[in-house]
Amino acid sequence: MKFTYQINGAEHTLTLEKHPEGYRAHLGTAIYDVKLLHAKDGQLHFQLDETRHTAHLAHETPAKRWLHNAGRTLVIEKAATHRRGADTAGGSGRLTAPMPGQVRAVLVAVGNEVTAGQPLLLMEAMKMEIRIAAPHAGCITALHATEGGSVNKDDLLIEVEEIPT
Amino acid sequence: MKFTYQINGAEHTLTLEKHPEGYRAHLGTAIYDVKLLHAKDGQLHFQLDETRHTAHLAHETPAKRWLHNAGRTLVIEKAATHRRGADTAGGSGRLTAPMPGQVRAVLVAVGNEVTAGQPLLLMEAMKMEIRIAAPHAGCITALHATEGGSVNKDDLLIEVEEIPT
Amino acid sequence: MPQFDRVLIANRGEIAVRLIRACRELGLSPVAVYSEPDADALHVRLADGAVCLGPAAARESYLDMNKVIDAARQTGAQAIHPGYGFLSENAEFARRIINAGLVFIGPPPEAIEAMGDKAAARTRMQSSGVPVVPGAQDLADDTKIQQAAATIGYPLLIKAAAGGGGKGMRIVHSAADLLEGAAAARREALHAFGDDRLILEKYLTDARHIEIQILADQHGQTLHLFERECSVQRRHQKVIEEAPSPLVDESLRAKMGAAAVAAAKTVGYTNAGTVEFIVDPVTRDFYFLEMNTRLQVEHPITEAISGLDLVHWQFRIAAGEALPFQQADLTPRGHAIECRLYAEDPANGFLPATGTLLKFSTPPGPGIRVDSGVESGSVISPHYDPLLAKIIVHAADRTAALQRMQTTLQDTLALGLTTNLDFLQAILAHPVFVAGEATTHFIDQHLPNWQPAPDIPAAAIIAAALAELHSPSATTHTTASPSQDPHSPWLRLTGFRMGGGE
Amino acid sequence: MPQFDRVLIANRGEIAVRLIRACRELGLSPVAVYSEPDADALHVRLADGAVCLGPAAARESYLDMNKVIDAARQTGAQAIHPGYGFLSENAEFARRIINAGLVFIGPPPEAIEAMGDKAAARTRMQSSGVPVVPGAQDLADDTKIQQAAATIGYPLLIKAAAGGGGKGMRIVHSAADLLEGAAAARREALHAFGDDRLILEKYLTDARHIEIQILADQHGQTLHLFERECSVQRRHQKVIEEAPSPLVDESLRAKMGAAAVAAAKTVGYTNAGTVEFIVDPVTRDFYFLEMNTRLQVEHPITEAISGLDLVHWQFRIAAGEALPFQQADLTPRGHAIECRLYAEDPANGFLPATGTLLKFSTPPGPGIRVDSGVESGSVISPHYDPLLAKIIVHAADRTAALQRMQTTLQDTLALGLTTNLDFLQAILAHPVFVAGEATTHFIDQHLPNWQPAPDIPAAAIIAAALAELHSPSATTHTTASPSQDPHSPWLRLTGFRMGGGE
Repeated sequence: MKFTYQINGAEHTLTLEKHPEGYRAHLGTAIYDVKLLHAKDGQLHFQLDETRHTAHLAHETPAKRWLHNAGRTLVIEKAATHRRGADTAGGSGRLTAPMPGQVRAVLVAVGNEVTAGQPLLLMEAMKMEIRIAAPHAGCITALHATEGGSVNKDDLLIEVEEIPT
Repeated sequence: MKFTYQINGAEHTLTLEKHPEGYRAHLGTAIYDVKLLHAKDGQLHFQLDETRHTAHLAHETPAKRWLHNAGRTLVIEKAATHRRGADTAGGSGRLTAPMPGQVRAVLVAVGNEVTAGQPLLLMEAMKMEIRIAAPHAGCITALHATEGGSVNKDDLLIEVEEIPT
Repeated sequence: MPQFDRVLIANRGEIAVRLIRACRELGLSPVAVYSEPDADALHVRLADGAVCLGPAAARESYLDMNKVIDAARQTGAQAIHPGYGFLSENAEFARRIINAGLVFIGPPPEAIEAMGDKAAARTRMQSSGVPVVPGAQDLADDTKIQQAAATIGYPLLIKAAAGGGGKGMRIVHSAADLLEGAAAARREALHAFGDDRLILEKYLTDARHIEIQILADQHGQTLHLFERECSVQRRHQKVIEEAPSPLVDESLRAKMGAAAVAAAKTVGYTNAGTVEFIVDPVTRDFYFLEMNTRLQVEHPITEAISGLDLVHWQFRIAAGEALPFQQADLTPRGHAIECRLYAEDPANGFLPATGTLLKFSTPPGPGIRVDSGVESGSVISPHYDPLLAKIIVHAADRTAALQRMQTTLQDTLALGLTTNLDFLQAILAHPVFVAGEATTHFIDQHLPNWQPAPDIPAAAIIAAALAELHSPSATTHTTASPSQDPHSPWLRLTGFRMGGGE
Repeated sequence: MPQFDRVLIANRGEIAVRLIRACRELGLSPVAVYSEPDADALHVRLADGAVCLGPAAARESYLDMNKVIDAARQTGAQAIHPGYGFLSENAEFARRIINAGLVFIGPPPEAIEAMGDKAAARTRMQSSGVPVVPGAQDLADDTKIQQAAATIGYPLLIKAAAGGGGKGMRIVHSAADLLEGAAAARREALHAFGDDRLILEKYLTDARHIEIQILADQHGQTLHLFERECSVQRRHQKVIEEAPSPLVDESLRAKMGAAAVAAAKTVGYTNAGTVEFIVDPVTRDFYFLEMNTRLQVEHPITEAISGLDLVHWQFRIAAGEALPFQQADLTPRGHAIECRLYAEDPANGFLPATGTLLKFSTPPGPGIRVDSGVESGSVISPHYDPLLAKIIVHAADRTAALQRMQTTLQDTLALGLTTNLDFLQAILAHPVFVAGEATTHFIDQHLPNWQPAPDIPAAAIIAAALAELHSPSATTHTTASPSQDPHSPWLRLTGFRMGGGE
């Protein structure tokens, strides 16, 4: 059985073969004997060769799991579904809300020329001011946000078209 | 809707009527306005008249629930199923194991006459010696336990027949 | 404790939970308030009564003085504890409570006012002989700001005169950024405090943020409970605090303590409060920054090393009790550290994170305390502070406390949304922090572009596959939250609620 | 700490969990051992490695010295911590560990031996000037026992000469019950210790059980960490302990501390140990009872008031570290109480209870510590001790500690089997206990036939009905333990296990 995951932006492929005592895992060039010892309440207790390990898992979606192991928290996505995330992020000039919040100030108007890093819009969320800045120099081609308005995560706020220099 | 429960050996009957805001509860002569506010993970949060209450519940069997409310732990059994418990307890002269354990010593033999309170058998469970004593004066009519043997809860150990004095 | 037996807790989250539990210990009946999205929050479920204040926006709920005071009247509460944030440093709120015949669990309104205006407080401290950071106040327009900035020099700090808690605060590194920074600070200040006056202060690079806890009764006794060091900050928000400070020795402690007591006495302070100082680690000179006229987020570390319960004392002082000990009776014991678990992404500019906390748990054990307002299943909304929980450890010395915190963080589960849990561990393992030498620039200097370690343990990848392999239900995607109880009646009863949010 | 970096924990339950966590803090790798029914126990899941010792019966698993020492060899552990109970006071076990070239985390075998024989220890203490309870040892037969009993008078206590922990112990109130009591004590002693010698002691009615914690390094320094009072007992098992004792003042503390240090030094004691005394509350005379040559169940309350981690010090002393403080540096701070949560029925002769702990949780908060080996879903078998968890609180004074314990117990959930949770609350609320006047007869005298309060709160009955009403799944009876995670792969995967218990 082959498993491919996206973790922290990198792809990891693992194969597991059934064994009388459990599984044999191939990960890159490494090989491990795997024994599942205990599985309950989202907690996995298993043995790799001679060492015991514990992992805790929770599913945010069927394809996106949160995993805790040895003090680290990881987001593990099934590789097939990961591409969808890249699509919705929008082009580099399509600026979206990084989180839900309120629009405090729109600092530019359609037609304005802006420089890379110039603040375009200020949001407030969780009592913090969040600054949406131009990713590159360009021209504002569309504004989708109004001051005082509420926005959801990934809502399109502003479009900036690159001007060839 | 009528509910009858056995709690600590006493029977409690409650009726609930549906109301626009929740329920009206009748318990003896008392009447309460009941609003269920939150129910999740075995936790109930509700309002009786103007006061908020919390209860935690866990089912041991469909008819036997453990309930925690205001610092107290209660076992609540549906009244209909409770009688079964009384049957299995055996007659007063049929002595059963109060819990699982090992028989350490059988102190009497069939035919022995015993006095009320006389130790008949010693069990050990959880590192404690548990003494099974005669509930009344009588004669040992049957022995179902052997020294060193394991017994389960409610296993019949010894039968004592009352001798009319 | 006479005077009151029912207390309204005018707050939410971990501090509301902590205050409600303290009420129970003191035999007081706690009443909660909540905004609509908080109807099922932990603090609401723990209280004897609860009043809905209104919609999510804090201005229409937790910040609405009339609604809060009405809630107290309506539920028969005779006292109000404001917690921190929200209305806790609002003198008008305190005054209205007192005028309504209720007890405000905090300092007199005059003391809040005197310290709340950072500009006036600077002046007052200067005249009382408490050293203040070089700076300027009463800056009417951009020209005045430019002039003052030229005198002070760069980098400098723009602060809201009315503010606190990092809001309306900006560091400016050069004259070119001065006016945009001032404009942003004004906007935030106006929004947060309804007052856009600013002050400028020299920004001390490589300085330490060290604060002194004050406890003052209504009978003239003002004591300090030693210092807390809070140098590890991001965006002017504290991340890790410890007590005692690795920088402070007994002699500096006595000097800073005396200055803090003097500052508190100058404004007639009573109840618990904190005097914040900035300390030059080389010269050990210290400068008054501001006084927080309320309970601090990081009060647990002082409780650990002092053996005193600050919240209990807040209630007891408000009820008129005299402190039964003297300064000489108080000595710090051991070392305490607090880590703030935030719903935020430290690898992405500390962007706040929202979502459902699918699983949350912390390990038990000696010397571990967790103050939390969330639990598995809590929904973290964008409306309020991203603080999920405070993880506090206490041990015999700093080395043991660091070890204890590391193991505690390693065993903490916070799954379902991005938190700073891994980042906290990176700070704790950093040699500069371990050496006790972190300044307020520590994160910017030493962990400026922190990213999670790129190597993924084999065990984690194998665990993911094992989970998939043995998961008949992994493809069913439901939002129901099943119970821990195998026979639970709510196994399929998602978010069931009747008549909530009255 | 050189000498060892991998430690075998030769125990189970809450103490194994506590020891494993301490190893993590000290950078040591913990290895667990377990019997077959404990294969999935918490202590096994927390360790780096784990070795199955054998079947449920302790003699074939946790009490089997060869298997335990082999497990250490097999996993590369260089040290063994015995915890309490099981092999912890077995001199031969300690000696075999040392002979195998491993480190025993505890006192020298000679000290265990000297104190383990209660008869010899009595004699030794008498000759060292430590007062002992009037009594007799070396009782060869029933005649000798009858003669000694006549001299001592009734009531008297029969104890196993080799024993401890309440096993083989009987109170006898009259000559008529003497020989049956002695026979029962002999049976229990033989079964528990393989040695049926008995001693008799005068049974002091209305006495207090007060013990002194000892810490001794390998460099000649022996210190005491004040007293613990453990008078509240049932069947000679402690139920509630507190420190300091409400009976003990500074002068008595100094005298008892000095006697305990003398007792420890007499036998060349090192590491942590406890000297138990019985104290006459009127005269304040104290008598040596025995020395427990191991960590005690109730060590956390001493940790709370001393600020020292006893388990850390056990490891550090065993590694050869010298104690860096003197007796004069140690002072108790605040007040600590421990309640033992037992799976037992206090309304039915304290009969142990077994079953599945369907739900277990304790509240977080300042000054609360819970040492537990169980969690929701744990199966409590009849094989081992009924101790589920220890609930420990620490506060500034005894009144605050009592309040804190009451609220903590009120918010503790232990559903699925009978526990003493309600009984503990009854003790804490009893005026005699509140007054600090409970003797070792407190439960017998004041709560002899305790039953749960007969009145059932309306809220409880209504809650039961609400649960039934909104429970589509209440009639499905399954033994599966569903996950807290809404998308869990194990929702229907009950007790799934592969290759466990190698």
